[in-house]
Amino acid sequence: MVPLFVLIPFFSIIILNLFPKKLMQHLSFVWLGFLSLAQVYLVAARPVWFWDTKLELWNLLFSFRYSVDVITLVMLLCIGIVVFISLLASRAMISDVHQRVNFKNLLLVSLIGMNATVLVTDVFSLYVFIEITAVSSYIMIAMNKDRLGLEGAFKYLILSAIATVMMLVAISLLLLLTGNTSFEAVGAGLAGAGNSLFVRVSIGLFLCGLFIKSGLVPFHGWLPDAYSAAPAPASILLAGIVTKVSGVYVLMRLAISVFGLTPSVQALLMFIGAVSIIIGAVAALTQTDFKRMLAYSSISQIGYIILGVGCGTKLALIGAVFHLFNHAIFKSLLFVNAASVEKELGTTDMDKMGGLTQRMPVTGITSVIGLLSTAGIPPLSGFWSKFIIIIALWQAGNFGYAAFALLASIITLAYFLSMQRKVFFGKLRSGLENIKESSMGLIVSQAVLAIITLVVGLIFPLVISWR
Amino acid sequence: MNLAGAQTFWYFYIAIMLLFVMGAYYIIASFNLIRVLIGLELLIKAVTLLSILTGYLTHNEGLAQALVITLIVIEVVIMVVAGGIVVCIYRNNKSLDTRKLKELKG
Amino acid sequence: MALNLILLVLLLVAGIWTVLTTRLVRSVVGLALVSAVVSILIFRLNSPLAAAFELSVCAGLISVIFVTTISFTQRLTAERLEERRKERLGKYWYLPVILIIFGILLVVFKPKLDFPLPQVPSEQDTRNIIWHMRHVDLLGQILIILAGVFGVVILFKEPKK
Amino acid sequence: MKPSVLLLPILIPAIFGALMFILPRKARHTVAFLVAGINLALAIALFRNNLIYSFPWFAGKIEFALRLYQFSGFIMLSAAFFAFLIVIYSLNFMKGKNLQNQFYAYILLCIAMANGAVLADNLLLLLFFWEGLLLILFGFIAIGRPGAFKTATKAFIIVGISDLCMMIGIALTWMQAGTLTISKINLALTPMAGFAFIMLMIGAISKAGSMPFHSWIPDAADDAPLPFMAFLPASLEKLLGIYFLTRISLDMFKLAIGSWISILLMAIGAITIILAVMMALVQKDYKRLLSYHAISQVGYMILGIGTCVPVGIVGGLFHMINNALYKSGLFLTGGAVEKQTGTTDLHSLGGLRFKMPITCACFLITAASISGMPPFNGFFSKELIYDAALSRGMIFYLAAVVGSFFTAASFLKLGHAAFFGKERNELKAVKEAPLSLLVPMIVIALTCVIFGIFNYLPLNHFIQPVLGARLEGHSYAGFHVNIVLTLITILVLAGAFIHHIFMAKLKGEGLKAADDIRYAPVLSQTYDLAQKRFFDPYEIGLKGMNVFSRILWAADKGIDWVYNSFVPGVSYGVSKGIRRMHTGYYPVYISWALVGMFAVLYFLRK
Repeated sequence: MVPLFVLIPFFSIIILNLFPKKLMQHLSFVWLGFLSLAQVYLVAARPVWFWDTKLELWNLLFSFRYSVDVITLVMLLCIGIVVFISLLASRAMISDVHQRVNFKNLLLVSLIGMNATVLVTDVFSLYVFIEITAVSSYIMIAMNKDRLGLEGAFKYLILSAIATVMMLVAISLLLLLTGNTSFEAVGAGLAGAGNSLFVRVSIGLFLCGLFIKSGLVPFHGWLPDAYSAAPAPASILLAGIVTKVSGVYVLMRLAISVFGLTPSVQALLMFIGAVSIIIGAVAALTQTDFKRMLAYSSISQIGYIILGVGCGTKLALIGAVFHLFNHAIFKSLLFVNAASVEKELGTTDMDKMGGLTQRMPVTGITSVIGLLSTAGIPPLSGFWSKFIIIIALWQAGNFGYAAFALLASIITLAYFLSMQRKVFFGKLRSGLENIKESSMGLIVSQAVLAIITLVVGLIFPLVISWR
Repeated sequence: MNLAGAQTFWYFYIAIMLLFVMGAYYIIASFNLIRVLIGLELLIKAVTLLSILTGYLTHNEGLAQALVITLIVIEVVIMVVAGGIVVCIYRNNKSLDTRKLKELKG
Repeated sequence: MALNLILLVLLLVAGIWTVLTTRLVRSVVGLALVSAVVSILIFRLNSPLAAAFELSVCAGLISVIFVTTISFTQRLTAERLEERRKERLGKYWYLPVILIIFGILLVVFKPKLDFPLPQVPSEQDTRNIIWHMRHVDLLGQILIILAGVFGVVILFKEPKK
Repeated sequence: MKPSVLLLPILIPAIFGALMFILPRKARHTVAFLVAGINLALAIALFRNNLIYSFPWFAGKIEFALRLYQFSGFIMLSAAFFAFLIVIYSLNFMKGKNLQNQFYAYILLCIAMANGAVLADNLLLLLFFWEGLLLILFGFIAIGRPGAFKTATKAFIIVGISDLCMMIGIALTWMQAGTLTISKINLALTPMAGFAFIMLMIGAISKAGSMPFHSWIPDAADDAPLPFMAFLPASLEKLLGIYFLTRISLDMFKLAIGSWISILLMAIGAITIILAVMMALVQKDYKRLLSYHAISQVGYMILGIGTCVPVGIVGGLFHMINNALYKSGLFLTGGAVEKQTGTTDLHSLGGLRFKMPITCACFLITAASISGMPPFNGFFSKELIYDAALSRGMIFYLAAVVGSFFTAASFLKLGHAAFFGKERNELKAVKEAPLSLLVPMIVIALTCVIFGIFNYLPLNHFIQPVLGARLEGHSYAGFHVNIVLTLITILVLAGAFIHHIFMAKLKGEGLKAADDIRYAPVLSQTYDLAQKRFFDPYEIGLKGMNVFSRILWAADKGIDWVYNSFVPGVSYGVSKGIRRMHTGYYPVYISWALVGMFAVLYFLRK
């Protein structure tokens, strides 16, 4: 029944839009909440009746070839969690009825796009669903039609279109080399094709497209702009999961099970990862905008994941997937923090903040948890995944990269500390005396994410051996 | 690849590559948002042609056409959304100048 | 083959015209021309269905989209246009040079095409492939059209004053 | 006994600790009390058993291994003992305070994590519990008074960084030994192994609170709830830190007398003793003063273990348990004073000996213990350490003795200021502390006496079996320590006492309030003292040391500065440069991407 992850949301878009808007906004809130939580439940508990039953009727009508492994499961879990959080945030942050309805429609499209992206086993279908996710993200970013949002959306659109062109060229070349687009056929064809120019060009172009999609240096130009200009719920979704699915996940999937990790690809991935880690971390140091800083830190964290993928040993891949999960959780947490600050203060400029913990205790405390987890302070979840990646790098003999990753996490700590001091600690800035803790939806989502970070950190062995 | 195939591929290859260069140049060099989108279209045209060409060379036209049809649908939607964003930008800025899109930086 | 060559040259000329022309509308016409030439080429490459699609959707629909977008925005005045023309001359004369250099480079570094072509599946009817083998893409098409509809609803709506 | 019983001391407190967040308000005290009691009973039942429990874990690659033997049983028992006392104490102390549920939850979780860390026979497992403790530490401090959050973050970061070092150490050890099972690791001291040892040692001594990882402890003394201080920095963390230090230096690495690591450990110990005690001397707050002693006493243990001779190790371990006793006892008296008077500022305390006689008596016993006065327990452990230090070098012995002198001096000052001296008007209404505060103090004070007079009890049953064959049949129980050293110690203590009496008299005349005993030089007093030649050299020396300890204070701040702002400072310029490159003009970004594309294609050319 796995195709239901895609099909049920698909039909619910059509059905929900038949209702009048006033009713639809509430109905779709409940329904989307149910869908995302059901997804989390189905992945976390993995009931046999769901995963092992085949939909015979559907297969006649509608064949859907899919594959499920640990990475897919982790991604489905993240998608469920982040969509739910984004939904809660949208309830709190968007007040206009039309906008609410529009956002929920887009959220559903995005959910389907991401679920399908992680399930399909065909290079071209991968492109199709990446594009669906991306289109819904463009619209979400531009939704408020304010100047910055439009600018961010346009930049994202252009860079991302160039990325898809690169990927399409690569797909065409793969078609030329292997005659088909399914994972097995492409993988087998590439293994047989040896190491000709076109093989390398197609792999290289596909990787470049995915580098743009996942925002690695030097392909990252759009990312800080899009993240910081997006409306809060959209930025949670975008930073939390969209770029991870459409960039990092696909990269992992292709690199591991289709292209195969050749030494040169490994070296490339590790190098790009390391460059992203350091550039992202250093650029984040002097940011004055809350969301922009988080965006740069996102670049740096994705660098860690790619570094792990590039290392390629089993342990490193475990670490990379685990870090992907953690990153989805704590980056969404931080963007929810940003959203609640933005909602109360009306700005994300950190120079205008100070001492907010006194007024917004939940936001302050959860942000500390998120930040420390990002910086990899034990025993929070982010620490373990970074630790595993570093250990794996060390074991594989990449001592330089291991030391480098360790050093960069100190810089991460540094910029987050300086941000903490600016925003949450210290004396309350004058003019902020009337600030209150933000609304219930945001508080709940912050608390949920912070608890996940804590609990996963504490019981990480169980998490690691989960399959 | 046989000789005739290689010959065909070679001519198309040069044309497609030059089309890529044109599109990329147009996107980077022009100061008008709509022109940027036209440049994007040129790139996608080149890709479309490339896909069909590979299908033709491997006698796999069926699959290539299927892919290209999907690709065209997606292309249209992207252009519609991009057009919408450009119109909104025009309403905001009263201009289509790309140089005014520098608000977000640093 | 000769016809193909002529069409390819025509394609490049149309492309260059699209890039270099001053008026926005002409540029859109140039794009439509490129599309038309591409669809003829596709037709000649044994892909009639895709050619029909390309001709109707790209040369037709996309031109309409561009024209609509242009009509939403204001045209430039005649003097500004003249200014622009000078500006553009300074900017765009590089393009032919770049194209020539790039073409020479491509000819010099000609890739070896000696790799074997793959065995392909026997099913070659496009309609069969779309309707029976690529359901997922079909789903994707419907979905992205839905997304496009939402995009139009959200983005093209006149802002309330 | 089934080996799986070893899971109980971890699971029971952990489960109830987690439940504590949701239990009804009234049930909390009872549950906490019961669980601490059960844990103590378990620890007693498990003590002296040898059990190993393990199953594959971590995708089958690493063993989840727990090992109970003499040493871990001993540490577990002591931890359970202190936890039980602290819970009894908190029943009353925390009454009416906010966030009680979190407080009890943290205590129970702390017990669980400590038991896990002690029992773990696998380095990664140990690390896991170690980090769990760190998290609880954070939570514990954060629930203190408003503003404690900042201190909590400071503690979290400092300990976190040292744990990072420990992690590197574990990775290195793993690489060299090829296993993570602690009881199977046995490494010779190559330079690489030495580096691994130092990394692990940093983790251990920072948990114990040694310099230079100490600076959060005094801050926590100000901010955190008091039972926390008596529980974590005073007893539990010392037990764990020294436990781990002993494990790595005795079992995992072959530490020989005269190896450079031994010298390093002794040096760290000696420096910690001296510097921390001198900082303690200038403190003016009950809890803060104690917290610096909590740092200083670690020095003795590290010094003792660092000597690598059996007598030193026995002394170090004995000192560990003694310190846990009297330091938590002292903090508890501090808590009683705080509870009854509402302050711990020594300026506003005085003459409490009639108002709070039992507290005062407990204070006197524990203070005498920490100062090393015979026949209390501190005396014996210090004597053993002196003995060992003397055999390794005069300088270490001197450091230990000087530290002892200052310890005595500062406790005389503290006692005088808080319990003796003139009674203050504001404190007229003060009453003796309630029973549940007194019971733990009395138990601890009595244990101090028993461990002193009948010192063969802890030595024969707890400590000497840990070293086993290493002792070569010696026993250090009883009074047979070096007579000369004993005499010197007594002389030093007497000197401190005489000096204190003299000073108090002197200043009592000069100032109206007898409680204002400050060695900190106020100028007029320095002039007064300068007339009496007898004190001159000493006062000058003290003043000099005062300046020195103020410099240390500044250095302390300097460490903070490095932690907080040095790294951002260096990277600032680069960061600005990178920001300037992001012009916001998207063709620039496209160009980057295209250049990147060509670079990637070039990179993959082979």
